[in-house]
Amino acid sequence: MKIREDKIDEFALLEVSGRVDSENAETLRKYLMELGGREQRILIDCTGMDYISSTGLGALLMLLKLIQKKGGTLKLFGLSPRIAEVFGISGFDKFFPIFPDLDAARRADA
Amino acid sequence: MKIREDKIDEFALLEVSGRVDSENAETLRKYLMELGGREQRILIDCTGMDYISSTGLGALLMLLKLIQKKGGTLKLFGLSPRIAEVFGISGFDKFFPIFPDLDAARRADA
Amino acid sequence: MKADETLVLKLDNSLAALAQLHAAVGEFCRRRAIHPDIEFKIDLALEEVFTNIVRHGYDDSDPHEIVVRLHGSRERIRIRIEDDGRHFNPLLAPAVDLNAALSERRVGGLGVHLVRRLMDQVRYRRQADGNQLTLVKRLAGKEKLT
Amino acid sequence: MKADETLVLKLDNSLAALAQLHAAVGEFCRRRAIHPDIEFKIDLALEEVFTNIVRHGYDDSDPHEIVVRLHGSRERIRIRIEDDGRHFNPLLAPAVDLNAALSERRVGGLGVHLVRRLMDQVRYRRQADGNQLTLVKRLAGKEKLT
Ligand SMILES: Nc1ncnc2c1ncn2[C@@H]1O[C@H](COP(=O)(O)OP(=O)(O)O)[C@@H](O)[C@H]1O
Ligand SMILES: Nc1ncnc2c1ncn2[C@@H]1O[C@H](COP(=O)(O)OP(=O)(O)O)[C@@H](O)[C@H]1O
Repeated sequence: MKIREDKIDEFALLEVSGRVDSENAETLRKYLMELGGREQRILIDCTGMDYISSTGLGALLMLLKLIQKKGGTLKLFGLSPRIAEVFGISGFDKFFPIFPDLDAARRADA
Repeated sequence: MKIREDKIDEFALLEVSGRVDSENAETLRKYLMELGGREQRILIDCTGMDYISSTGLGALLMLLKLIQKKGGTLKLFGLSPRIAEVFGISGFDKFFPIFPDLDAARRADA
Repeated sequence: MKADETLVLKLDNSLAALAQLHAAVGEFCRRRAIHPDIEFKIDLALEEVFTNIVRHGYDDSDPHEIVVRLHGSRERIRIRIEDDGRHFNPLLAPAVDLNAALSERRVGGLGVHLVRRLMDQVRYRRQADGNQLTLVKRLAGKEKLT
Repeated sequence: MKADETLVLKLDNSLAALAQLHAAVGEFCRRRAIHPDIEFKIDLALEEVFTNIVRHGYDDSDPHEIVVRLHGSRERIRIRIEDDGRHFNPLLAPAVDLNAALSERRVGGLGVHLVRRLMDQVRYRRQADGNQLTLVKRLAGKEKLT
């Protein structure tokens, strides 16, 4: 797993790539909590995400809850069909605003 | 671009990966025409497809027309969000049955 | 088509063994020319089962062995996981309520749900000294087993 | 943030030059830390324009030079393509009918449509001896230019 942070427009842009498994999801969770604490508008780029298991999904859900409580925005984009299917099976697709790519994510109102 | 053919259940399974550009789309077109001539039920695995331009899209449309004329089946799966967006912009998403992954594609009626 | 084949893995009850599990599944699937979409699902289901045993299976802090058997045939992959932890039948675990609102969804509790949805069949057998869980993923044929 | 930068490419009117075009766009975008989603769209739009010039622009079989200028600023990438081929304004090309039935859709005729949809702005200038097409892709800011 690799995490890389950038800025675009008024968003914090977080790229999470590689394998997010139960061994490294704790690293992701800590990063997301810290990010959620200081940022109000967040985009997560999942283009390079090859794999995610339930612990990583849980970390994302925790961030979403945190951001919504703050009245902020969290959007995901670039989910491969496999990752999108895992989101679907988990019922997460109705909680997270999911977009095909960066342009679509940053331009959408939400 | 790489083309690889396999069999699964009653389907011919064609994996098209890498970059499909106007330079190599002619190779794809020839392959698809030959495939469409001899097969009735075809799955195309786009998981590894990084790029496709209009000439490649045209080759796929040609195959779809051929297969539908024969009363056969053509299904695509594994489109990355970028590729899916190109299909969407082209209006091809309403012509091609598109599935997230192999399991979904082979099990769906069509 | 490849002959039947069984691969036996003996793993420590530690999340550090996940890398080993993943590598073995990858090799097994590539050798048998299993489609990467199927490998992805096997990989994920197996991680969920394994992680649950490591996290929830034991009261002590002793080392334990978790045995994973991958059996490949033309028609299916069968995965059998045996542990000597606390008795737990995931088929009896309460289902995730996919209609719940965000505020009602807890962080966690997805593992068993994913396993059931990713595999074609899940069987549980209670053993004197632990659990045996069998996962089946079909490689050929349409029907979803249950 | 990176300083403004212009890259000029002089290409043969041959599909074989696509590899060179693609490599140059890739390098330019990586050097400027352009997001791969944006690179993908620039790559695709530019291929469509270039391929059209090669395929439809010339009556003769003489070699011609097609000049592509990539200009990067903080706010946008501007791509200017100049050729000495037949006059053609893609902004006047008939739109693709996305509601047409499959039987009415022809194989081809998508290139110009893709360019217009992938870019934020497309401008055409007829020149004495050819065409100048300018594509703009915004890097920052919400609004879709037109
Ligand atoms: N191998 C196991 N042994 C004992 N209890 C288990 C085991 N696997 C799962 N459980 C129980 O089932 C619950 C649900 O598991 P799961 O769906 O994987 O979610 P999570 O592990 O995130 O809580 C766990 O919280 C745990 O109480
Ligand atoms: N550079 C050009 N010079 C002349 N004619 C062009 C040029 N680009 C496009 N055209 C014309 O516009 C039509 C539509 O182009 P396009 O949408 O790219 O589809 P296609 O090239 O597949 O036909 C072409 O068929 C051609 O007649």
